Amino acid sequence: MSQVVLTLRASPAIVVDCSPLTPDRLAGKSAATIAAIELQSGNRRLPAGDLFDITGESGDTLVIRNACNKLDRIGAGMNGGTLEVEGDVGAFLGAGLVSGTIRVSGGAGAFAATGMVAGTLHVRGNVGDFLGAAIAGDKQGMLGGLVVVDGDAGDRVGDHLRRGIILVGGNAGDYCASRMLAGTIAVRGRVGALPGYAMKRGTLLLAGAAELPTTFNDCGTHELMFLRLFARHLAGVDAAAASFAPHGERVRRFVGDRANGGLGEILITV
Amino acid sequence: MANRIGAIVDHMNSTALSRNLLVLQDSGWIVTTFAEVRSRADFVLIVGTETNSRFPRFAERLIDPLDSPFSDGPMQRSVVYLGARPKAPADARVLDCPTNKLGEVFGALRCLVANRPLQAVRVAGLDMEILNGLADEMRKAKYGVVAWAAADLDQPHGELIVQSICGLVSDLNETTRFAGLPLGGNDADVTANQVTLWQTGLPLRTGFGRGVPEYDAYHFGTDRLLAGRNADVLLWISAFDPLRLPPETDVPTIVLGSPAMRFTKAPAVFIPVATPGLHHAGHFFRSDGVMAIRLRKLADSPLPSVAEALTAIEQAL
Amino acid sequence: MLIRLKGGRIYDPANGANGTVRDIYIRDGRIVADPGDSARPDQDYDVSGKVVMAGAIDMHTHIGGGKVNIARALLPEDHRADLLARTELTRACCGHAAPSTLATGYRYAEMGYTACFEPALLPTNARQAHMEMGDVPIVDKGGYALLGNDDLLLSLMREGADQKLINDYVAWTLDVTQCIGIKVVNPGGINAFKFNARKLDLDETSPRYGITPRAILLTLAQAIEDLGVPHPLHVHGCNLGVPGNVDTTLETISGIEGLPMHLTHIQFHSYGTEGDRKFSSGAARIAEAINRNPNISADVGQILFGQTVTASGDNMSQHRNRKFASPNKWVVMDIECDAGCGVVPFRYRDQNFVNALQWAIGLEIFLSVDDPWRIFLTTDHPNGAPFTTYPHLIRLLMDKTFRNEQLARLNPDAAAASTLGSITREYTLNEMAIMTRAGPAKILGLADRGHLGIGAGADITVYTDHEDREAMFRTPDYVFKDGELVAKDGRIVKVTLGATHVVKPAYDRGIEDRLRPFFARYRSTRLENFAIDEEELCECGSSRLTVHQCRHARVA
Amino acid sequence: MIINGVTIDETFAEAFGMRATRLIITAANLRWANHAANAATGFATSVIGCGAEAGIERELSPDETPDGRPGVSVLLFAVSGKELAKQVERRVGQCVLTSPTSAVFSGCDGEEKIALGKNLRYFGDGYQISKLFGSRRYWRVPVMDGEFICEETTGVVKAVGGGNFLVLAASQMQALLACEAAVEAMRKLPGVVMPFPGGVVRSGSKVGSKYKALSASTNDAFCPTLRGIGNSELSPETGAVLEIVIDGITEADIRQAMRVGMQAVCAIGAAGGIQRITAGNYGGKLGKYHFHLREILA
Repeated sequence: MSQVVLTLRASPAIVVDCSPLTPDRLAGKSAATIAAIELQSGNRRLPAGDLFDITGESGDTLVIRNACNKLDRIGAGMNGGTLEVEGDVGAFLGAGLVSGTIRVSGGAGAFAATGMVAGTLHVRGNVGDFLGAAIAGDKQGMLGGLVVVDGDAGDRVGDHLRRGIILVGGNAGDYCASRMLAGTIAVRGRVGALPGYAMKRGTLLLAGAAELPTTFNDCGTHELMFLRLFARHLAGVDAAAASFAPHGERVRRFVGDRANGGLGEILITV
Repeated sequence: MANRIGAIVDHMNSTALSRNLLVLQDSGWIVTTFAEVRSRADFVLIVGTETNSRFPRFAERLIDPLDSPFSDGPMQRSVVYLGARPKAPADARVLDCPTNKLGEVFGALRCLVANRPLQAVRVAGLDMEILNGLADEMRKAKYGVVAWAAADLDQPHGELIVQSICGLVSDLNETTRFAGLPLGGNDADVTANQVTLWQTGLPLRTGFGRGVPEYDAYHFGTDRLLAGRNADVLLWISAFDPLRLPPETDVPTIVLGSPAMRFTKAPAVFIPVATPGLHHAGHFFRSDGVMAIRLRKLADSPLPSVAEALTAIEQAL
Repeated sequence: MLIRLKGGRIYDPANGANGTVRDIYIRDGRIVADPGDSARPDQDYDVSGKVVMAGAIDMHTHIGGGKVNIARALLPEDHRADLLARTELTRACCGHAAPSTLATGYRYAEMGYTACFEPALLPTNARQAHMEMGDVPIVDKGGYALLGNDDLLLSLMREGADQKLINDYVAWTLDVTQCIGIKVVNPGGINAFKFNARKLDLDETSPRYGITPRAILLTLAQAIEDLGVPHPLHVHGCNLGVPGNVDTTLETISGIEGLPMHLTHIQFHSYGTEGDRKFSSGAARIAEAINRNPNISADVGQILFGQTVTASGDNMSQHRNRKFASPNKWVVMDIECDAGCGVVPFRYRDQNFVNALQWAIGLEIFLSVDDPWRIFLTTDHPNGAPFTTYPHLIRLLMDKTFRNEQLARLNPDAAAASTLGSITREYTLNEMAIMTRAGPAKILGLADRGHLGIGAGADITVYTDHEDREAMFRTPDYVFKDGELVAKDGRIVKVTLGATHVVKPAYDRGIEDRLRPFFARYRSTRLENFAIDEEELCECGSSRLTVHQCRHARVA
Repeated sequence: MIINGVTIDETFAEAFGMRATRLIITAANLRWANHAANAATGFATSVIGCGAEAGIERELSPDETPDGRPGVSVLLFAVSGKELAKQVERRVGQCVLTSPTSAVFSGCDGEEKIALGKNLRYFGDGYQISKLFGSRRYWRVPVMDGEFICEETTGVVKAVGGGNFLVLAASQMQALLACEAAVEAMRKLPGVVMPFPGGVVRSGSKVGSKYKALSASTNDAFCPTLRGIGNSELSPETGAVLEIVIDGITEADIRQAMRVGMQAVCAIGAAGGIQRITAGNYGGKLGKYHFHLREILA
């Protein structure tokens, strides 16, 4: 399988918008053509060739090596193919991802998977705040697809989440699932303060006890069969975060946020 | 000038300001202005701890006077303070609760107002019965007001508290009239936001690096830009208040400021400027974002205004 | 400098030119007589075969002031999707539903518009409105001050103040807010909403004051008449958007007792309750009433499909409309014992029965009012649609085939419920020049605008006569503002500042003694800080103040 | 053709195009899955009077069901996708949603989709919850024993209805025993159901009737008690005739089921009183599918 490999030479001074560099957008382009693509960095535009060594042959896989947290918008709007990143990345990883798979060996900044429509995003390290959340003004965050984070996630995971699945293998920060509209978030580690704040609908699945807002009501402990469907759906996902099923279908169900009449659920495995 | 050089525009207070702005952008709100509060409000809930010290004339001008064009005798006005040991008059009704629990308190009030049963018996240390009484009072108010200063809700994601306040206000308007009153306007923060909005279509934290306006409420905050070293120059403007010094940073800093500024670390460039409303005319938006006040020139100054200084810089570019 | 536009076909209804071929001469920003063969033009534009009209005038467009800025704040997602890049001449900004002031000026000028009137200028918020309008480049501006829900006027009426006193208050308001007309929005209703009323019919008495909307309208219309303000009272009536409000509107027309009155965005006030869905067109009855009552004029407030935002002083109606907010976010404000405001984003959908019928109702009104001098082309920007849709709307009015094609795409029940398909009228270029130039200038009392006669300001738009009227009106060949070429082929070539148009009826300054105590006690600003003078207006970006004559100034 | 003393007529079964779906009904145990499935496929013998023809295809082990519980797969057939949708919604709503511990899933991908939980969800009165896993949407409807889980839609496929053969035997019991054996064998096969009670039908019908209101009436040519009158197809030794009707997803499914069924009948053979196997048709003019008995058994 042919692939293009972009190796970052040195960390840029100001964040660089890497959204033009996706496998679908680079399809059929020569190394010279790719090198000439201009990338926005602050108020300047830099040719990709100034930042990256470009090798390989255009195919449906793009590899970015030696990446760092100054590379923003990696895989943003990508539609098809596989994007492998070795290293850390900056903000807006996989924003608006339409289809395809993005894998990052390191961590990612804020607003990863915002506006993501479908596809798979897998981050081995930690991610910043607002994973799968909406940017200011948007009423809906992530719209679909699967996000897996092996490490920790920051605050406001899935704020305004509209659809899709977010799995966090480590801990999640404060206000996890805030203002969530639908979809499913599962956190294997701990969550910070006030999970589910202003939640409307959707499911937040937690492996352990959490300090819930007082505006969630306890609906008791139940065996919920849909969790089996969930586990089976995740059967092929290669991540600890995906193995929620062994915790079983027996959960304590809290419903809220009643403050805004929400019927979201926080399920805590027992 | 930002348009010309591709800079990002932010305000020193915009972390606080954005607590309101993010709510406006997400759900909107029902709000009112000073004269309505003074003349109409029969119930006022003041949220936060520092309202009276931040806005010393707030109570004196708006809360204390009980004459109203709409009542034939003195008005009845209930005033309740809510927050972490709020600085309130000695005889005031005070509900003490930590700032980080305010969102839950408003959440519980929303449940009570809408008759949605809650299991909790205490919220943020407040008995549900007290909150129930408060909710009842709010429902019975003819024109209720909740006032808050975003600067007081100083914690990460403070906008979620503001959103709860606004949600409660909106619920109450199903049956009676109620309004929020956001307090702010210091250091021309509201003014800067208004002008940025109307000229570009987007609020503060808008950048021009791409040749088009680009708004990023999160990454374009000054602190974050400096911490991530994603800016190579900081231009700090503070013509009103000599105490508002630029943040300590090793990013080269240019200051357009009051000549009274005293720096611990000298900026790369310091251009003393005149004070609006003292040395030259200008405009200033009051807290509610409706009333713009004309600032008049009262005295001469040899110093340039900020606008003159910026124009000169731009022409020299 | 002498400029000649050579050989154009002139559509200048105010001066009786209907496609007449002649040259136009411009000197020092004004249209001048043919200087004779000896004069050599410094600039010569060959516009032979092209259509030449005065610059267009939008007499009702929300381009500045608090509610527009709230709309901007509310919709970053809408603005992000319509970005205008920086050029050598123009600045980076955003357009669409609530465009920035800069984008507003650029885009109006590019479409051949040279004057815009902000119809809802809250006296309390006048300073902001003028600051914003000052930042709308190129085009001239003016505003209508809102009265009729302010506690001051209602108090005066309740006390039985005589008309003379009220006239002074109205004239004072025009003076200190630097406006050209008076508008009333949901008379008494916005005020009643503050007392928790949710509707106020024409003959319902308001809480606290016990005054009816009918009385407020009559009082203000009489004031306008007595003061000789050219623009009739600009009325946004009761029950906006409520099915059945056609009856209220007809009552409003007869209730004004022959005084001049301009009914704004009348489309939103022309709804019946017939049919299965209890929503029907009242357009025919409205058009008939306008045709029969020469004291009445109207602008339409056409809706066009897509995302927009509704911004209105009518917070009573807007609070009701919050349920239709799309996206679901909205702002309602009570303002300073003066007025209110409500901002609700809206997406009009062509497959939605009500929206589709609203579209048809607007067009039915346009096409059923006989006198183009009394009906005006507006979308009530941005309430019915952004002003950038005007060329499309013009094509709908001038091209029956195109109109019927569009009609066929709508919700079929709505199309069936409308008579639009049977209307064969097509507006002519001359009628379009009346509706968008000569008519607005006449009804606003702008003596030197909206026409191409000798002495007129040289606001001129030159179009290529194109069968596709949308293409024609979207991209004029040349746009001149005060004699300067500001846009060419739909691109800005020069950025200028526009003037502010006002009227200054005479009044007794003694009124201030009456108002001062109310300001001091109940308002949060002193009377002295309320007034805006010419110097301040120019600081805000206006090129100059243009004072228009009142018909007959009654000296105090 | 004679097999083990049984004459196979030179004739064919005539079958029709139908629309079908497969549902997987699961429950806490097989017993309750069967209760729900039996009820949902009950009163579904003929589209003429029931709107649908349906039956249990087979039982499923836990590792064959989406939720890992025991279940059964059922097939439902109707004359059109629209009618099928109506029947599925009504039957699942009344018989599966109501049945303790049940859940129901699509067992059929077809491009055309009909509602399964899409409208039934409203039983949840606003408390229903949607879950989208991959491309499948499930509804969780709160009910008194927990949650009823129901997939949003199920696929519709083109199918074949009305495969059949008739067993002619010396006595009623001999005919019945042979048919029981045939049905037992046929039920092991995928893709088919025998929609009549026990899989066997005694009221074979012909088109038309002397009564104008009726479009079909008893198949007098195969009624042993009418042997002496008119045009009987029965020889004097034949004491009873029973029919097995088969609906299947594909033509091949029906062919295979008929083969297995007829072979089971033939295995009993003349020794068991079986005389003849024939099939019902309308002269080949009405149905698109013809199953020639001898070809099938060749």
